[in-house]
Formats: sequence, C-alpha cells, structure tokens
Amino acid sequence: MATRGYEKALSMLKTLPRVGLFNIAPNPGFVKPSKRGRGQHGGDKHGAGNKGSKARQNYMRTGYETSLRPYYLSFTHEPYYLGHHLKRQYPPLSLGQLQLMIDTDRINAEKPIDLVQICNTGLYKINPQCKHYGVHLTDEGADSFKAKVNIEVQWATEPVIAAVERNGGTITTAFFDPPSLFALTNVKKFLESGEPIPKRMIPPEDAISYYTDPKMRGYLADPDQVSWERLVLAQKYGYSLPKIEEDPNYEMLTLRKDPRQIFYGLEPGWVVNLIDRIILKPTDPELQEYYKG
Amino acid sequence: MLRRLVMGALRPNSCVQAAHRLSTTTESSPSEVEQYSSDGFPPPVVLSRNLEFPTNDGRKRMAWVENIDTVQERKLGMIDLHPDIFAVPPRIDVIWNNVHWQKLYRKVNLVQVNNRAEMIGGGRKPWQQKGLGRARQGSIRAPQWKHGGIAHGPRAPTTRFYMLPIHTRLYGLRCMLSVKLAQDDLHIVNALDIPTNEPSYLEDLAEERQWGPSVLFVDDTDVAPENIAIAADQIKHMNIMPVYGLNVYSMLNHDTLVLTLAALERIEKQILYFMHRTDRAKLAEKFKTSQV
Amino acid sequence: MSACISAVANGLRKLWIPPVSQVRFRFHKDKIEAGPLRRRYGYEEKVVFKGLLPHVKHENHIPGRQYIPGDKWTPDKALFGQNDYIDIFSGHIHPTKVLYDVPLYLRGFKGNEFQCLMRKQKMLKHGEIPWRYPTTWRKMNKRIGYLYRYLNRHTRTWNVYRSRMTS
Amino acid sequence: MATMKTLGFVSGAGFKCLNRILGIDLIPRTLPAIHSVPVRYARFKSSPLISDDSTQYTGFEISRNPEEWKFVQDLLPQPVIKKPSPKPEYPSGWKPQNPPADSPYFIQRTANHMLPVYLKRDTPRGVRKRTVVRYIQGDVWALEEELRAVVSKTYPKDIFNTMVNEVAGQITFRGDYVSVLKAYLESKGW
Repeated sequence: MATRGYEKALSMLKTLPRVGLFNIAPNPGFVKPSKRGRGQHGGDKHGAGNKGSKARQNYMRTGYETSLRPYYLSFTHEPYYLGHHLKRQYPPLSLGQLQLMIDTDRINAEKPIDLVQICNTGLYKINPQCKHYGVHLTDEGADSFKAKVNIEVQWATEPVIAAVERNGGTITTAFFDPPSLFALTNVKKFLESGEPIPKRMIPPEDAISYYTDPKMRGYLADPDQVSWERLVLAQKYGYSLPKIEEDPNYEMLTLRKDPRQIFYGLEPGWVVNLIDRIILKPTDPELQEYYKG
Repeated sequence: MLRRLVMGALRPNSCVQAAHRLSTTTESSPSEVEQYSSDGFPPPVVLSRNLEFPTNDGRKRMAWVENIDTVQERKLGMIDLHPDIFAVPPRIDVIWNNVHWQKLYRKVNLVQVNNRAEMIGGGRKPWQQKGLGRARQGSIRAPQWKHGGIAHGPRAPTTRFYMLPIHTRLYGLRCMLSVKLAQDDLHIVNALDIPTNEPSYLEDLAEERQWGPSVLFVDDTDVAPENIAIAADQIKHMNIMPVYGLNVYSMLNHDTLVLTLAALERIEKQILYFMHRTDRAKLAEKFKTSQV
Repeated sequence: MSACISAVANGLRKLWIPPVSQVRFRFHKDKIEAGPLRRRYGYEEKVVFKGLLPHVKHENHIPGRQYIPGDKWTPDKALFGQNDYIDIFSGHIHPTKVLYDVPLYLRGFKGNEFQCLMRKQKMLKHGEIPWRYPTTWRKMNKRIGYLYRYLNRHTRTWNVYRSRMTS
Repeated sequence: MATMKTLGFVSGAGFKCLNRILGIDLIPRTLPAIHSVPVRYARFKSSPLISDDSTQYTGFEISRNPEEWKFVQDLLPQPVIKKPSPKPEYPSGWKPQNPPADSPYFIQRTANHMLPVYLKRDTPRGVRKRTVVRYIQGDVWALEEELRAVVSKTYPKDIFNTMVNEVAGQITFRGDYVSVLKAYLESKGW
C-alpha cells in the first residue's frame, strides 16, 4: 500500500465507491456561469460601466482612435513595408538543436540531411504559405557542434559553414520554390496525393547571387571554387580542414541534388505509388523534355 | 469463499485466501501454480507479453486472464499490463473533461424563434404617425408587441462543437483504464465464446464472479460471436463494443469492463502509438473544420 | 317552465327571512374577546393546507403522478458515446465523420449564426431544399443578407466585443 | 432630365398596362428551373464513370527498382520516436537516464526523452511565470523539499512558494527556475 504520491490515490480508489457518471466533477472554478446576471445578481449595468460609449453600441469606424490623431493619418506612408510581400523568410534552426536531434536519433547523420529529414523529425515546422522558404541554420551552439554531416539548408552564414566543415562535414545552400516546398515539408501527404514530383525552379533574381556564390556554398556555384573557399575558410577560422577524400563515407558526404531535383535519388516527373510500391515514369517525349530542361 | 479478483499493485488473491506476495518478476511462484492443478484443469501460465515502450520506473501492473466458457471462474493465467496506460494518476477532472466533451461536441440545438422579419404580417403601419395621441408604431410585429418578433432570440441551429486536444483524450482513456483496474472493475478474458445463447448464463456468470450489474464487453472484432451477441442483446445493461467504439463515457456508464486479449493488445498498441508519434506537435494543433 | 320555478322560490323566500343582526362592539377589547369574525359560518374547509401538499381531510391524499424511473438502458443511452475515440483506435477515421445524427453541414462546425447559414447555403444549394422548400430557403437568404449588413456595420470585429456579446 | 424621368415612369407603367391588356410580358423575369433534376456532385451514382481508354492519359512505364525504392523509404518519416541508441558521447549536452536506485520518487522522461521541467505562462506575453515539474511517481513531497533546497541555495534572496499536486504527480514553482531544476535533476541522473 503506497503511502505517498498518486499510487496512494490509486490504492485509495480500491476502497472508495465505484467511479461513475454521477460522482465525477471538474476542478473548482473550471465551469464559469455563462448566464447574464439579472437584478442584484450582477445585473444593473452588466459590467459596462456608467453611460458613455462603453455602455452603448460603440461602433467606431475602422482606424478611428477616439479623438486622437489616428496612426494611419500621422504615418500615411510606411516605406519599411515596401515589398514585404515578396520578402522570403527562413525560420531558424540552431546548430545546438541540430546536434540534439542527431544525439537523440531524430535525424540520421549517416545519410544526407535536407529539409525533408529536418521536417520529418516533427520538431521543426515551416509553412510555405507564410513565405517560409526553408531552414536558416544559425550559429547558436556552434562550439559544441561535433557531428560530421552532409547538410543542405536554404540559408547559412559564414560561421555556420565553418562549424560544419571543421568537423569534416559538407554544407550546401539550396533554393526551393514554393510548390517544391509543399512537397518537401510534408512528404507523406505529397506522396499519398499521387502527383508527379515537381521540377525545382531557378531562384529569383535577388537570390541568384547568393546561391551561385561559392562562399555561401550555393548549389549553383562552381565546385572547384567551393573547394577553394573551403580552404580559405579553414585558414580564416584557424582549423585544419579534414580531407574528406579519405573519409570512409566520402561518397555520402559529396552526394548532391541536381538543380532540378527536389528529392535525393528521385527525378522530377516521376509518380510514386506507396501502396503498390512502384514508381511511374513518364514516357511522353514532350514531358521528359520538360522535366529535363 | 470470497473469490475476489484483486489486481493492483502486487497482491493477486488466490482462491485459497493465502496472502501471497507475488515475486516482482513476472513468473508466479511455483507453489501457487501447483495448487490449481488440483481442479483438474491445466495450471495458469504467465503469458509473457513484451510491452512496447517499456518504462524503467519499477511500476508493474498485472491482471488475471479468466475464461468465460464456464460460469465458474477459472484463472487461465496472468499477464502484464502497460503501466503507462493502467497505472496513470487517476485525474478525475480529466475524465470529467472527456465526458463533458462527449456530451457537448455532438449537441445541436434546433430551437429557433421568428424575428420581426420572419413573422407573418406586420408590414403595414398600424396607425398614423401623429394625431391619435397614441405611441408611434411601425409594425405590429415589433419586439415590444404582443405576438411580435423576438429581437435576440435563439437562432437554430447552434452547435456546441469543440474538439478536446487529442492528448487530453488519450489521457482520459488512460485515467479511466487505471481507475477501472484500481477498483477491480477490469477483467480480461481470453475470448467471448460462451456455450449457450441464454441470457441467464451471463447473469449467473456475473453473479458468480461479482461483476457489476452492467457489463461492457470489448472485443477487437467488428462482429461479436453469435452466442454472446444473442445473450447480451436480451440484457439491456450488458453491451458489446468493438475496440474502436471504446470511450470514457461508456466505461463510466458500465460498472464492469471486460476486455478480450485481442482487445487489450489493440488498445495498448494504439494508445502507445499516439503517445509516441513523431508528429506529436502536429496532432496537438487546433482542429479545423476543413482538416478532415 | 323556469318562470314558474322562480315564482315558487320567491314565494318561499318571503315566508322565511333569515335573522340579520349587525355586529357592533362598544370597546375594542370587547371585540378582541369575541374573537375573529366568523365568515362563511357553517362552511367547513375540507382541504387541509398543512403538510407538504394540500390534501383532503380524513381521506388518503390527492394521488400525485406515480413516479416511474426512466429506463437508463435504452439502446441509445446504453451505447452513447460509441466511436468518439475512433481516430485513436482506428487510426484514420475522425469522430466528426461518424456523427450520423448531426446534419452533414454541421459536423465539426462551430461558429456564429452568420457563418452557419453561409456554410448551410454553400452545401445545400445544389440539393433539393432550394426548390422543394422555397420559403425557408428565401428566409435563410434574407437572414444572411441582414446579418451581413449588421455584422459589418454595427459590430466591432475584434475579440473584445465577441466576449461581451456571448456573455 | 425631367423627360428622362417621365419616360422611365411612362415606360414602367406602359409595360404593366401592356401586360394587363394584351398579356405581353416584356418585363424580363427569370424563374428558377423548378423541374430540373439537381446534379448531386458528391454522390457515387451521379458521378461519371471512369473511362479506360488510355488516350486520355499520357504514357508511363512502371519501375520496381529496389534501389529507387530505398530513396523513397528514406523520405518517409519514422512513425514513432525511438529510444536514442547509446553513444560514446553526446556533444549537445543531452544525457540518457540512469536514475539512482534507492530514491523514494521517480521522474519519468517525456516522449521526446527530455526532462519534464516546463516554463508555464498564462498568456504568451504574461508577466506571471511558473515552473512545473511533471511525471513524478512515488513520494512527491520528498522531491519538493529537495528542489526547494536547491532553488533557495541558488537564489537565496528569492521568495518563492511551491504547490504540490499529489494526485497528478506535479510540483509547481512560482517563478522561472527551469534551468536550475534541469541542471540539478540531470546531475542526479534523471
């Protein structure tokens, strides 16, 4: 017979009358009376105070601020919002969180990590409808980041790239257009819908410079320049760049997606059938031409 | 000879009223096993079940597996129950929330009264505006009139729909099962096959084994075996449900809950799956009407 | 016939005139001593107003309605709440999909009257109701129009007001 | 302007009398087609049959290559959260649980294998902060004393009170002590 804690409660239940519909109750204060008080029971002014607009149907027009000069008249022009509907957002994921996911086996570091694997952990969520364009890997926890990964993110800064490469990993920044993002962020739902895998679009003009820049490890940058930049970064941050050529899983570390591809190993235009476990590939030359181009 | 089936922490009450302390390991002590073989039936065995998502906190719950094909109770063995489902804090408030939700989320209020637009008549001005010394009136169906329209009356249909978060519903189920086990109202049988389809059989069985007057049989199949279906059909307070029909209200409504082994497996599997899903956060999101 | 009866009654009344005496007291204390004025003298109240319920004296009490406990185990009540956790146990069906006794347009819906009528209109306009029940359909559309104007012009659209409106 | 108005008036009246006298109905009136059978969009019966002629669909070939299917399987998420496999070191600071054997209480890890110490705020920008320790089995009161000692040692000036919900197995601190409690519980092996 337990004497403390909820085991005591359970053993008390053994002698108490049977729990039934008639003897259960909510916590005190959970159920608030919803009735509108009448007379002495909360009636009179019904909490609306004495006269004035508060007690009457106070329907001010939109923007009106009761005799103050309203905001939209004092600042008629809000330049800082210019083009906000075009600005892309990259919800952050810190290196510390990434390391925690790897430590607790929510992400398999033996395989290339991309937006699909990060969203599949269930701990990171983006919503392409709110102009979220992917993962921004941030540098919190960079010092304790020890994992060797081949990671593909959508935005990264120099110290993050250094932190990844210091451990012998590789990092690329890749752009995905919204239709591809819908597929990437909820792969199960996409594959069950039976639509063909979309072709990844080229980044917009203001993003081309970032994703072709070898410093940022862009996926459209020249691989030779990227390897050169790796050396430059190693010297700048003062770590010796591990030779990934001799690394046992060199092949995994250098796995990259084609600029038109959104999933590793699957071509755009294919339709995946999860039930029959088959892949349907288009044979129409026009379609093949479209998906290749 | 009081034969009460006592589950709960560690004290199975054998029919010889010997106060044994079952060893903490799942095997029952050898002496206890021999004494059953004297009835001529095979001795009860401990049906070892490897529990999914085992907990390392030392909580242990076990229950007798009984037969149902004889009125006389015969213990077939003892099985482990998952402590995360059958040894959960008995939160009566969470149980109440679940029952409250079950009552409200399907409630549709069809009460409606006519407003002045919907009342028949009342288009014409009853008397002229001025000159008669009477109050000015525009329509005989105004709210202040007798038989007039109701200003802010109930407008059908009003629904009281809301979805309790799924983790609260899971917790409600677990609390309910723990309470049933703690109050000896949970019985596990190997199957629901009874020899006759006479309702008296079930009544005698319940009388003999001190099951509550109202019993809820839960099996994992869509269609219950024929005999028990016919027998239970004639007894109002004995009902049979498939596992997917199990709910907190019915468990409270019926005094005794009888699960088959298959039902127990399915219940534990599904509840544990929902407790440990990777998309836990997505499950906890607010329900949208269009999501389903 | 009734005329001669009333004639006979008048005759009798003349023969016997009940003694009428005025009740007067010189002093107040005399009045108190005489006790309360006896009205309806000779009328005996049969119903006793004491006790829980008024009842007739010297007879068993007026029979109230005999209490018959409701049947707690009708099929509906016995299986109330079945399938409410079907999403947990079946894994793919949602409970709102098996609310068979709730109209289709109301399953899984919560909202004010305007939202409800808009949803009803959207889901039923392809069905039979517009041409089979034209009056109710017209009333509903009329109500939607009224609510649209009222909610847009005469209510505030942020939560502060909604909490007061529903209290 | 006046003429326009009168014209409008006359034509309106004109139409009506025309209608009355000659029965010519010039006012356009659209009656709902009462007797047309309504198409039930979502019903199986009234939905069109799927035709099998392949001219409608583009050609496709079926591939059952197990290599490709491996890539598909890598894409699909793990259904349940598995227990983290033991590793030589955990750079992120996470520690597996190895509880002391003789403690009167037990703190169960959450489904994500983390410590159940939460910061609770009534509203996202609310001032009132509470620290809640959940999933406590066994002697809740002993743990409460222990944790009170830890917090008062770390923040001697703080005045805080605690609430124990024995039936639910929870301890609530008034104030934000999440990091202190987590560090202490981790040091004890929880």
